[in-house]
Amino acid sequence: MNDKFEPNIVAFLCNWCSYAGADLAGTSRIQYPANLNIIRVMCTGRVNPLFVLNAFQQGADGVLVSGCHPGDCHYMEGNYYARRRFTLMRELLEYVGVDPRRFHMSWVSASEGAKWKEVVEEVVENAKAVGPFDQFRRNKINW
Amino acid sequence: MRENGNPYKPHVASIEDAWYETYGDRAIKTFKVVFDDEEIKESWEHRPGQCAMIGLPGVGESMISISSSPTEGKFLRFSVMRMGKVTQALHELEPGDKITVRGPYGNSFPVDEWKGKKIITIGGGIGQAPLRPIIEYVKANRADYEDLTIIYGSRTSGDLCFKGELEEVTSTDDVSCHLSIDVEEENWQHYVGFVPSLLMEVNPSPENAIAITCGPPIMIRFVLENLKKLNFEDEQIYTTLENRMKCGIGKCGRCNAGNLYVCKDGPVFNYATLKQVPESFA
Amino acid sequence: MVDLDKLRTVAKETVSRDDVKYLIGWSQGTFGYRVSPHFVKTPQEVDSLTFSPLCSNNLATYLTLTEKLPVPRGEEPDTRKVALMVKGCDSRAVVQQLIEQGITREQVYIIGCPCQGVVDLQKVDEKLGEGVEPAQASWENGQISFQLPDGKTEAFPREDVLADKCITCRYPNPVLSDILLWDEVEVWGSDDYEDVKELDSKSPEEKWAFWQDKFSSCIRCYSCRNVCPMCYCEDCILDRLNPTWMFRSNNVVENTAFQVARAFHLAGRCIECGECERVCPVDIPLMKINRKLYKEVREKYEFEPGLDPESKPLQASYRPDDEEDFIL
Amino acid sequence: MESLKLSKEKLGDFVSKLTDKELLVPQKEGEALKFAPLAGEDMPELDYENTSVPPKNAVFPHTETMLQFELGKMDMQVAAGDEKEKVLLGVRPCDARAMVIIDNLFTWDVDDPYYVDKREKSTVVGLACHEPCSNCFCTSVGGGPASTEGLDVLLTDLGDSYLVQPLSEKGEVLCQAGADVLEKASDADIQGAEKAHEEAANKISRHIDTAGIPENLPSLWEHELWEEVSRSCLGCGICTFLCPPCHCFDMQDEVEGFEGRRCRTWDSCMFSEYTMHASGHNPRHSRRERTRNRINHKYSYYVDKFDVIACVGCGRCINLCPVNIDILDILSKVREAL
Amino acid sequence: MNNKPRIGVYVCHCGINIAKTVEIDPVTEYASQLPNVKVARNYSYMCSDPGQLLIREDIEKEGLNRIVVASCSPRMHELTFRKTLAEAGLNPYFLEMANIREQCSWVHEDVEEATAKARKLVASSVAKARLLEPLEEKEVDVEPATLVIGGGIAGIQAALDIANAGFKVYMVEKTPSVGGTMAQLDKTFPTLDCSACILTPKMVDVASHPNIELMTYSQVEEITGYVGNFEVKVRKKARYIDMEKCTGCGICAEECRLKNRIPSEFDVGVGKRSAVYLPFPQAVPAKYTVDPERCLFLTRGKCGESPKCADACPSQAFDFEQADEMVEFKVGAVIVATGFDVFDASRKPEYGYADYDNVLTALEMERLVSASGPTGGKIVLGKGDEAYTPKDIAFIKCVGSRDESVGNEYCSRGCCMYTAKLAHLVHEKIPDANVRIYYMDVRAFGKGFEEFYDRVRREGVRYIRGNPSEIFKRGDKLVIKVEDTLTAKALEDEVDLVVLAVGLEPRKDVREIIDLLRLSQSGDRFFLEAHPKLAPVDTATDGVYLAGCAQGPKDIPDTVAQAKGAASSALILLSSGKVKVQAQIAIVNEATCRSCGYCVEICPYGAIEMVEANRMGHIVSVARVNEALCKGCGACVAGCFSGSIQQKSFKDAQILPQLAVLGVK
Ligand SMILES: Cc1cc2nc3c(=O)[nH]c(=O)nc-3n(C[C@H](O)[C@H](O)[C@H](O)COP(=O)(O)OP(=O)(O)OC[C@H]3O[C@@H](n4cnc5c(N)ncnc54)[C@H](O)[C@@H]3O)c2cc1C
Ligand SMILES: Cc1cc2nc3c(=O)[nH]c(=O)nc-3n(C[C@H](O)[C@H](O)[C@H](O)COP(=O)(O)OP(=O)(O)OC[C@H]3O[C@@H](n4cnc5c(N)ncnc54)[C@H](O)[C@@H]3O)c2cc1C
Ligand code: SF4
Ligand code: SF4
Ligand code: SF4
Ligand code: SF4
Ligand code: SF4
Ligand code: SF4
Repeated sequence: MNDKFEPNIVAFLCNWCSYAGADLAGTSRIQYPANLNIIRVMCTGRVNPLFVLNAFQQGADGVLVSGCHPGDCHYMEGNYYARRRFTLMRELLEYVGVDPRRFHMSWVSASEGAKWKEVVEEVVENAKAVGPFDQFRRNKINW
Repeated sequence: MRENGNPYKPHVASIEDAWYETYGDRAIKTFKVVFDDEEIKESWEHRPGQCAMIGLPGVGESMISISSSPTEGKFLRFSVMRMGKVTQALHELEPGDKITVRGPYGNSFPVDEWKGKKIITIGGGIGQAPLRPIIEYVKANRADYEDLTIIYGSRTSGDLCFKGELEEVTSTDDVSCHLSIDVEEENWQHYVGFVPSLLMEVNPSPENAIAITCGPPIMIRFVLENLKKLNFEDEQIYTTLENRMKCGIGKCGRCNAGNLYVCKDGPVFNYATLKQVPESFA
Repeated sequence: MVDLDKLRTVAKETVSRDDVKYLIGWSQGTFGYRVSPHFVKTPQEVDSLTFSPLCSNNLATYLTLTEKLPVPRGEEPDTRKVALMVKGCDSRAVVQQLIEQGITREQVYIIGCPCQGVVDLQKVDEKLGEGVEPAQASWENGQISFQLPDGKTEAFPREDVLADKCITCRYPNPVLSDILLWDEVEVWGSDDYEDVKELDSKSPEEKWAFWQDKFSSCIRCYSCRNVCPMCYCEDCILDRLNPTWMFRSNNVVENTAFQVARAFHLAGRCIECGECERVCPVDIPLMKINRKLYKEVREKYEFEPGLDPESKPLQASYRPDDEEDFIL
Repeated sequence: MESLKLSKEKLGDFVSKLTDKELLVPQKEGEALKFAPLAGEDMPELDYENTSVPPKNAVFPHTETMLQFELGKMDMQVAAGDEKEKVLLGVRPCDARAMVIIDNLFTWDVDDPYYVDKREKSTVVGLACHEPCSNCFCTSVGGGPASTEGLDVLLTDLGDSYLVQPLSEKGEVLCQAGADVLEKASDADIQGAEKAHEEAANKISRHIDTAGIPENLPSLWEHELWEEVSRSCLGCGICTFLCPPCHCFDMQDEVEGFEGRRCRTWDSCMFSEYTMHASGHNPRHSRRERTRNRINHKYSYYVDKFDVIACVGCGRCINLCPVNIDILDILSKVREAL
Repeated sequence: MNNKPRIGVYVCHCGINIAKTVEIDPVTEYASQLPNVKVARNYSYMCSDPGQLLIREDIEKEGLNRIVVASCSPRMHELTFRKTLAEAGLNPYFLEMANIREQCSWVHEDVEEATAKARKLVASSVAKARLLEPLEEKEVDVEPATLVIGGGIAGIQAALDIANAGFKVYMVEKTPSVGGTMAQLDKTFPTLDCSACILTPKMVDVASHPNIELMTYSQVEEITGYVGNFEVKVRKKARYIDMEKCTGCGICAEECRLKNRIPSEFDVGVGKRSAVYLPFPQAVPAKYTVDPERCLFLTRGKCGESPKCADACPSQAFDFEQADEMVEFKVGAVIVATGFDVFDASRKPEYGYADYDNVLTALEMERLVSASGPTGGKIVLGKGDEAYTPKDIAFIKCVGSRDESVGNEYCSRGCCMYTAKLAHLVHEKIPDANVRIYYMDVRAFGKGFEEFYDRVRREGVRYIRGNPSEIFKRGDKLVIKVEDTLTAKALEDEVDLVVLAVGLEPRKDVREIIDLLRLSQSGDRFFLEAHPKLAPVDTATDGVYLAGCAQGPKDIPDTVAQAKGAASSALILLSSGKVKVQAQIAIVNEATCRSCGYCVEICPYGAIEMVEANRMGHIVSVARVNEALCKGCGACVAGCFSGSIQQKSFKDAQILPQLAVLGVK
């Protein structure tokens, strides 16, 4: 693959665990790749699986949804719903030929700054390995 | 082929002035706009009753009646009620901002034919917008016409469009203006009730008169009934239709009422014509 | 078995009831082996009702599709029951609608028609050609026999002409009904989702190519959506403008997004009636995508939609121990 | 103009002469037949019943960018048109007639530049029908299996060759380009073709007498037949999207990042949003009104405006309507009611 | 009104924290070019007073109506800047933050990359800011009263604390007396104080406290409303005795034709009672109750010539016509203290509880050793002549706890210690007894527990590690079949009495409470707390708190501690008098809602209900969000296929444009 390729990744983080975990990575000055564009939501339960489709259409090469570990959801159940929804969405995307390395979900708690780095690295590496996702990009359509 | 005279390509115009006519969920805001291109500004011609597609790139376009009369000057006025995507975006605009305009579209009121006649306008809510240019036109060519009677009503006094203007008009001698609101309000000097009943109250004589009505479909229906009670002939009654339209030039298909294309055969219709079309008041 | 006299008698009784608005069944179509949905309001109209291997239409759609015309002020809306003829698959649509409260049990009178499978008209066309004269078909001992316009009959083994969904059908008997018209039929089908597995085993590139080829021909007529008994949003987000999820533009990217989104919205809700695929004018194999999710839902969550009116919707429930092997 | 002949073997050679143009021929996509650009060395395959998607796509595509702009800027640029001219090969006479029918609308009063541009840049090579489909009724609405309206060239299958009849200037030009592979047609060829045309016309099995319908259709406005024939309608876009003379469209602004375009897309009078006013009021609020409008529009309003029925009898809406709503059935009910 | 967005973007240097890795000027410049941005500035410390002043001044001078601050994490300063906006007269929710410190400058070294990322984050915030809407921070009044359900020690403690703080308490107890399980105990571990001695005074307090309205023999029928404003309906069951008149003399019970014929609930069947009864001598209120299921007069309409009890009553308190009474009242908070049930030992048939009289549960044993129990505290088995004192006594622990086969994987947290306690009491009463305890583990985690366990062992109680597989009868004796897992020897132990240390289980009728209050259950089927660590007494339903064993098995000290926690939570609510309602909550577009009810199922807080709405003359059901209950998680939003329910500040229409910007390369 092209070494120069820097994937564009959209990450949806829940406010209470993963966003806080990413903040912790910051306060601990843990370094990780700069490919992520983070959108904060209150809970992974808020993340509509159709956002993933839309993100790809709008130019993302990969998407990450990250929230609290099961049982730790600030709203008790939000991440359980998210898990079900994204399990299905992921299966579906894979089935229509979207490489599974383009979509990830993770549980990162507020204390897991180090895990956040690992997650980011894995997501970025995966997206790099599959390359740009031009086929699903709107502005690549020849009008 | 595509470039020259492409009817879909709009002109750019600047908003010189903008103000709210009414407030609330479905506020009405009036814009006074002037074309940026001098040439267009000079060559643009429209007649009372015509409308234009105004829009914003990235949002879309809406068909809006030109609510100013050509006699008022080299500018256009649009009074826009906030309804959906486009009108909402338009409401955000302020003097200095720009919009796109294409048109003018549709037929117009046969103001020449009407010379020497009494003119009665009967409007409801935003329906006063297409009637305003006739009023202004008649006022500007006062000698050509007999009495001008304005009948206009809305739900509350806060929903009356062009209220200041209309209240001023009352004081001039040869124009009579009758305003109404649906339900009683404090400090309201005028009629209380629906427009069709106000019409009966005013009781205009059909003799040498032309009645023009515009407003919500249900109001139009009752106004027509009442005009008939007042012995107006079909030919003396005009109305405008506002079906949904996208292209404005008779291509996109949706605005038809029976075999009439509102964008080209209308929006102004004589009741005699309209009566033939069962779909028009559905 | 299929007893048209019984069907008509029951229909007659049903439409005569005061609490029934109308009955929806099937009748002979205008040409070839077509059948049309038939709305019966008076006992006189029951004679054209029929039930045969041609009755593919899932009439449950009409329970939610019926337009609610504005009720003039002062008048009461007609809230009487709609009587509905259902096959096994159709009944599951009704059940799923009940689960989702799209309708209530009081609103519908269900007339169950145990079914031996309906035909795929394309398969029939290939064998017999599409005729103009209205013609009929019936089940006969594991075969389906067609009455040709010239009076002759021709029969084929069931497997040759049945719709794919019927070959794998596991619920040929209505799962819920107020009255069953005849004895339940024996379940013949089983489903191992071979077609899904086969596609699933391909590489992402192959799958992408496969679907892009299919989706590119979608003309966005929304027939698949409109015919679907589970697609009953009055204002579908897939063509709503504000916010815009998908452009109206017809190109493979927007089409893909449309199809994936629709399939997702049907996960755990699609009852495999196959109507979407049947109606698609450009023959996109929509069931292949619906069945994928059906399979996943069945395997992962031991859930099948449209069976138990008391069950909770799949996407509105969870189990703390749901599978999560892909989560980092 | 002189009739010519093209041996089927040489069809490929003929096509290869047209490389400066984009060649659209019927092709299978999945199960669906539609006109699509011919790829590379592929041979055109003309042995088919009519395509399920009509060739109107080529002149009136489902989606077309009209204007382009940068977000935040006011001036809008007219989108560039196709560079290459097109040749549509194997168009059935009904579909070609349909183009003539929509020409009326798109050039009514003002020209629609996008349509006219595409229309002018395409040459339509028709193929006379030998085996009309079971639901064709072109002969009832002013067409026929060998109608030449809207065609630049008509091909008639003569077994191992085609009779090639240039019908317009564009057609002539096209034949000249392929002159090396074309032969002169004999009288026998021409007679054979005529006979085939006649036989085909006789094979059409569905008919409707349209006399009096255009004038009187609106008088059935409140007739119960509309309710009856529309009850099972799904309100989908099949019957209109696939109808060759249907031409309605929607216009939308689509923004991507900071770039935008105003484009038009097919719209259908059978969709409920089609006439919905912003206020929520809908003049055609149910499928009864919409079905009534569809039939009235085709068989009365259009006739009123342009003196031609906006239906070419191709039978697509009959074949493909998922719930067997059959325009001929509706028309025969209309007949009864008149 | 919808004003045109006029956005101010403020990029913070954060000293060098941001400025070192993110090039501030280009980012500011870029921001100023974005649609609708009127002002873009940067400053060394945006959160400082001068920084905030900058924003306030611009709001006034430039007429800004949306603010984007690109600085540190919103988790740090969102509230700070919201205040800034509010001070300048702008709705505080017109703020959007771009986190270019924690998630940008601190985690990236490459200046170019970090700057590019900062640009995108700012653009994304601007895209969202354009579409922000003003939100209202609503408050609702709190009814200064609390409902306590359950009159065990947990309920009693919570009620007293709240009442003492000066607030009204309604206590609803299902049985005729308060006291709960603790009243049944003899002594309590590890201190061995007498249960009745410490509990009874509290029971009396509850009954006499001017702020407490005690409703025994009652049940909650319906609770509607939401935090601060619950409407409660309670059914006071007919006792057939006029509470005013009854003096608790007990003559009626003596006269009852069924005297000593009915197993006593309080004595867990070990003792007997009449059809008119006082559950136990110290019962509060000390009023008698007629058991409607047993009383001959009530069940058959006839009891001899006339009911002897009624005839005997000196105060003529009987009223067989009495009907259930419904009471309605309003409270601001609810405490659920419904306690537990002991495990039904017959669900482990191998232990022969149902078959052999000399297999007892620990609770039965408590009654047996209790001085106020049926035997006056003597440990005797058998009746009349056959009565004997057991010598060989075995306890089996973890019956119904830590046992997957019965569906209880949890530890009941009390059995180890109460077994030790009972063993001790046995020793005390039968000094020559031979006591052994079969156990899996001994968990002596509490204060003084390990010491107590040691003491009991020193007293001669034998602990044998093993999980008995079977109990059967051999002659007069019971045989316990067990493998000693320490010595790996199979044993057959012959004993006179087996005591099963039954675990604690959720109440059989938990569902009723769940339905009343929309509570959830955790995996162990006890009520689910809002957060296992940080909100152990709260529930998903605001204003509803848990106390005691209702939330999970625990001993008395823990129960009391938690009851006090619940009381303090309720008091915080009551004394503030108002509750703030979340602003970023869900809202339904009733015009497009398709009645599917998914959101209702999904909402963890029961904040959504289906209501009827009129759609052009048709009655349809649509979702409606209770603003006081919604916590703003958005789970319902992503589950709504028709997009009809949206979360304010996180609407689809606000998030999608953020995606559009991120794709810009
Ligand atoms: C001749 C004429 C003159 C007029 N004069 C005036 C005037 O002077 N002043 C005035 O205020 N108005 C006037 N109108 C009405 C004005 O055109 C509409 O109110 C305006 O177009 C509404 O547009 P919008 O984008 O704001 O609403 P939209 O957002 O377009 O529409 C609002 C609603 O319509 C529906 N909708 C819109 N587009 C679609 C679509 N593509 N698909 C599905 N559903 C859709 C949606 O349900 C939406 O909720 C006139 C109309 C006509 C025809
Ligand atoms: C055999 C045994 C021995 C024990 N020994 C000790 C010991 O020595 N030391 C120690 O610290 N702990 C001991 N415990 C634990 C102790 O009993 C509990 O910690 C304590 O009783 C818990 O009190 P509670 O108020 O939560 O529940 P409970 O005592 O169960 O009280 C709950 C009350 O709520 C009422 N109620 C239930 N449902 C409803 C309803 N729907 N409506 C109205 N009212 C309702 C019940 O009738 C009951 O009065 C022992 C437990 C057992 C089983
Ligand atoms: S998606 Fe297709 S198969 Fe599934 S329920 Fe809808 S129409 Fe039937
Ligand atoms: S029916 Fe077929 S063509 Fe029509 S929208 Fe559905 S998939 Fe597309
Ligand atoms: S008539 Fe048939 S094809 Fe046309 S909209 Fe109705 S269902 Fe669709
Ligand atoms: S209306 Fe039907 S038959 Fe007529 S042209 Fe259109 S698709 Fe063909
Ligand atoms: S999920 Fe959406 S459509 Fe369904 S009830 Fe809730 S708001 Fe309405
Ligand atoms: S946002 Fe969360 S708490 Fe609020 S109604 Fe929706 S699911 Fe319930």
